[in-house]
Amino acid sequence: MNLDQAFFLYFAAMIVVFSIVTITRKNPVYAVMALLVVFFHVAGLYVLLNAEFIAALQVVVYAGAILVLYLFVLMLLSVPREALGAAAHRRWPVYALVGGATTFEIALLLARSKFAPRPGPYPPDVVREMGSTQAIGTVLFTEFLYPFEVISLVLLVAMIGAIVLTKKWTPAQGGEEGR
Amino acid sequence: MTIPLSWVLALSAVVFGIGVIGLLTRRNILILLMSLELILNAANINLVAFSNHLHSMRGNVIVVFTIAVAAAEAAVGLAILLALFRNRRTVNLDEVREMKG
Amino acid sequence: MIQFNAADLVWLLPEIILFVTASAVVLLSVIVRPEARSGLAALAVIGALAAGWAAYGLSDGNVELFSRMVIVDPFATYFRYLFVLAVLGGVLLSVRTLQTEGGNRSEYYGLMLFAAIGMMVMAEAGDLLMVYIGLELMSLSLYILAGFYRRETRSNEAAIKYFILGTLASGIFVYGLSLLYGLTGTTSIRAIGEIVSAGGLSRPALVLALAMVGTAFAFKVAAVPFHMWTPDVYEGAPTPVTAFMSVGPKAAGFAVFLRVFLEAFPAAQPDWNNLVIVLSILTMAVGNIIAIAQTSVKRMLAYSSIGHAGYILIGLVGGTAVGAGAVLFYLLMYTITNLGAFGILVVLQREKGRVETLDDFAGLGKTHPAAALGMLIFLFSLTGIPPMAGFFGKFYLFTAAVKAGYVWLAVLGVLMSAVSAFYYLRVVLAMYMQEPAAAGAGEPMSQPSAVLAVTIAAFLTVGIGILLNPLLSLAAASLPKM
Amino acid sequence: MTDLIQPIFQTAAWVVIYAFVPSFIVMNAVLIAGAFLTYVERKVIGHIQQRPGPNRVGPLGLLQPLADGIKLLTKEDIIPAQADRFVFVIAPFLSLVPVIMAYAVIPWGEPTTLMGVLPWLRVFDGWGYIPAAWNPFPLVPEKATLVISNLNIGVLYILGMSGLSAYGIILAGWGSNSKYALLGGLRSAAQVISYEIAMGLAIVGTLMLAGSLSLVDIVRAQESSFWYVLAQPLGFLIFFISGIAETNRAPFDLPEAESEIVAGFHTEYSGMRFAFFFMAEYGAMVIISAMASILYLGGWLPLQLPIPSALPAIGSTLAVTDGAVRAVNGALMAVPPIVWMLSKIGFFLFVYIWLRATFPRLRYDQLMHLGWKVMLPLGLANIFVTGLVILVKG
Repeated sequence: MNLDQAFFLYFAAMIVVFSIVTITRKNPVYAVMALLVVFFHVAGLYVLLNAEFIAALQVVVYAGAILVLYLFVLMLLSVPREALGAAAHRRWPVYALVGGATTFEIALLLARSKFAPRPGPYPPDVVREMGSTQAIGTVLFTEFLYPFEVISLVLLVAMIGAIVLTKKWTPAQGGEEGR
Repeated sequence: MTIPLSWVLALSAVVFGIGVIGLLTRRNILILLMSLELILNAANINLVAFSNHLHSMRGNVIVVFTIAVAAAEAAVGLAILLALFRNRRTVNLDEVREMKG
Repeated sequence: MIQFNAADLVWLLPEIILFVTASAVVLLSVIVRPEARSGLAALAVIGALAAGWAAYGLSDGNVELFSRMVIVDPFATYFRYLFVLAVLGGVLLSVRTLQTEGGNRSEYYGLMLFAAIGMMVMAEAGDLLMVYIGLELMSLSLYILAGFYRRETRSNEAAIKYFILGTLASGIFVYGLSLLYGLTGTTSIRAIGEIVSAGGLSRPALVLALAMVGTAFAFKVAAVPFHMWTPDVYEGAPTPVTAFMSVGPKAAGFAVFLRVFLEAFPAAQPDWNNLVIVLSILTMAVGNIIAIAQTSVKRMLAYSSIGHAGYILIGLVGGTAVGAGAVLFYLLMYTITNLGAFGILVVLQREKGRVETLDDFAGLGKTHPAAALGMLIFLFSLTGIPPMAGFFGKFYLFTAAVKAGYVWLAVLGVLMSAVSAFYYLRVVLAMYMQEPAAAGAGEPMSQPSAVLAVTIAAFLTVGIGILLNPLLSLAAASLPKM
Repeated sequence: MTDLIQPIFQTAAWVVIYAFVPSFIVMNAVLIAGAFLTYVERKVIGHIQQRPGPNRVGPLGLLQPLADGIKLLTKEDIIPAQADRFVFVIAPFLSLVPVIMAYAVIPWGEPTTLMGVLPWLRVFDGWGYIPAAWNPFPLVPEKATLVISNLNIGVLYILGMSGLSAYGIILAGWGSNSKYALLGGLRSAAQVISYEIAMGLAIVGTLMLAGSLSLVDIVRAQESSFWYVLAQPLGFLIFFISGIAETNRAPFDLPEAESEIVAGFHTEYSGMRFAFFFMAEYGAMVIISAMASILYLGGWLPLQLPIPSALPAIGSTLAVTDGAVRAVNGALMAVPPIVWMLSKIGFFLFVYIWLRATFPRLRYDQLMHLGWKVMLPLGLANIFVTGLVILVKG
């Protein structure tokens, strides 16, 4: 075992433990905090896998934006504390057991499968040399130009949607919903 | 000095599974949404690991897209949840049962 | 390295037109006075027609663009027409109900156009990433549309259910995509096809990846057992949205089904064939049988649309060209007919309250003979009674199954159609044999645009026989590369 | 066995030499500086308002921060009965830790030999007392860069850390279980998130010029051209204004608007926990100042006046000779880089305090309006124009 692997084991253990914490907390605020820990360790994992740009993205977008949004909505909902923790599904042990078994099987299947390397133009040394930011940027703005444009539409739609669905509604103005 | 690919794949499968289990067992919509984030993260871990393994940037670039999509999804999902909450005062999916059949 | 050529953008003209129109609609909806907002519907219709016209102008194209991200070929063109039809139907049906129920916020039309762009991106995708992004663009728009009547709890409920299950489906899709990427080192559909054909891949992982990708598509086309969202979402969403949602995403789902499974995995056909058969049988059976028990016509149509997904899946069995052609043809018939059937629900809508239950249809033949006749036409077509459009669709689907050597599956399809006749005809019976319910429920409001859409759909449904040959040859010419 | 121990030993040595020692120094320097910043702030504001400011403890009141610290440490630690204990306790840490972490990528000066210490450490290397495999000293370089870690994603790292500051605030508000705290927390989080976008957009212009995300490289790029404040005046303004909003300072200190919502998210906090929020705020101020210096004022680079003869248009009208300017430049060059860096930071900190003493607080809707409808579009326009210029110039 070498140092990278030791780090990996640490990250993996934390990710798994706090993922479980996330889905078992009664109070969503605690779930959000656990998920924050998960995201951080996933970011650490990305650094180990030579993708520090993705790691930064993970922290900036997932931890810094998406999860804050969750927390924000949680606060805005102003759910009474007692009502916050919606109970688990009635048959949750069954689901958990079946899900766990399936997960185990998939994990085993994937771990045993062979994924032959098909060496591409970006071996780890090259990536480390040029920095993953530049490597990703080069590919993103050449080969992936079109998806890059289309993804902006996805974000635009999300923006319109969030405004349309949540903008304060005032009582009828001229028989219609106010703007 | 590298991490075996199979370790990472096993990890991502476990995270994926935890997400799915969360989705199946919990009724609190906020936690359901968080489980969905776990599922997306599992896929992202896979993509980054394969990218490293295959010496190609494609996986990493796809992660950039999935993260963007995850942000869009979170915005829309939470907006829908807010609209629902304003009408029904609940975040429990079991209590959102107007339609049956 | 990419060879970016501005001239390549011409091939994307339909999407660009839709995007410009959608943006204009969204921007103008902030400026325009409430009473003038139906003008934006007109703008959306013009945009959709222009996009359709552009698609026609580009119909002889057969190109791959932007590092194989986009494929504009006859297959894509065929689906462009289909989505233009769907979005036209959706917009025309919405105009009046949006004013009464939907708060008259005309971003609605913009979102519908965005959804159509997403569908086109899916149908044109040359790369699994594009499938995913198109899927998300379409789905996000539809989640919002489903919850658009935000003061209605049923609309909220539909949106949240659609969102959670839809996002789960796309999450599963990305996971499957990541496995395919790991196995083949690429996400380009054609390149995956080449590598899978060459063989030597780890089979269990490949099957798992296939199953995950397939699951996501099955979710989108509402195939059993991934259909649980469908009835609630179709019932709860605004009716025009339901009409749009029951045709557009389904067609888009089948487009990628065809593209991905026939282009990337013909070599793995033995692996997925049986899965598709099981999926098809389950979908037909569950959709049609549960539909019998429904008292709400809207919900019944939701289950019936599940059943139709089952018929279409028959066309995929065997992975033959004839089957694919039949699927394309059937999707067109289904789009027209289903838009019409939901359109009748919209047309009958009153100032206060929707018309959804079976009781509402009692005696319709006497009170509103035209609407009843329209409903009769669409239901007959859905059942597959000649000479309606649905008959031809089913005919070619089942013929394809027989040709592929699955006679029993075709027989099962016919049997299921017989079952479906039972619940479709119940509506017909209610309309013509029962006495109208006591008056006082109010008259349907006047909806010229919706009536126009339904009338056109009715004429197409009846008269499709005349256009049969050109349409068939169009479908046949639009097959995906296999 | 040695296979395992040796790399672990060397890594441990590496961690101590490269991570622990510098982190320790920077962290303590920051905390002490933060404490004295409170003194400076009171003193400066005092003078602006024609008061003496703190002047009782020690000469000129210099020991005031120490007295404040002792007071806060010994104060009774109160946790409200209705509060969510865990969240309440952890929120101050969540607030402070990201701020301190952000210092990891801030470069303070040119690589130095630390006044000859480093080469001296390398001397041990040749003596042979320690087996080569166990020797940590080969890791010691000739010169140490004055940055804990020169990440090649430094800017993103800082943005990520500043994004995390919302957690401490929002959780403190929620955990206190008090209306004012919750409202203050929400306001503050909304503000931080809104202005972070404008800030990120403002930085992009600089990144496009420098072609790197590493803060060291950005300074180097300015060494070979000019300070980016000349090329990005708009970006600089947006960055600094957003920075003030991001740190919840006046005139954007709505979360703490005493007249409206008591003390905002830290209403319920007292003693050391309160001090943590305070330190986080001042630490963040220093970070923003350091970022402004690095991104726009050339970081540790000395100020250099233009040589008159190199400016034909106005050079002849000036009554100074090239020689005089060169002499001044030489004198400026002689000042150690770290002094330049610190004085630039000090300048920005002074501006911070100055603004607080001068401007009235914005209303909440004005704040949001400014962030979303002024800063954000301007930031986008800045990127667009910068891109255009780069494109035209090739």
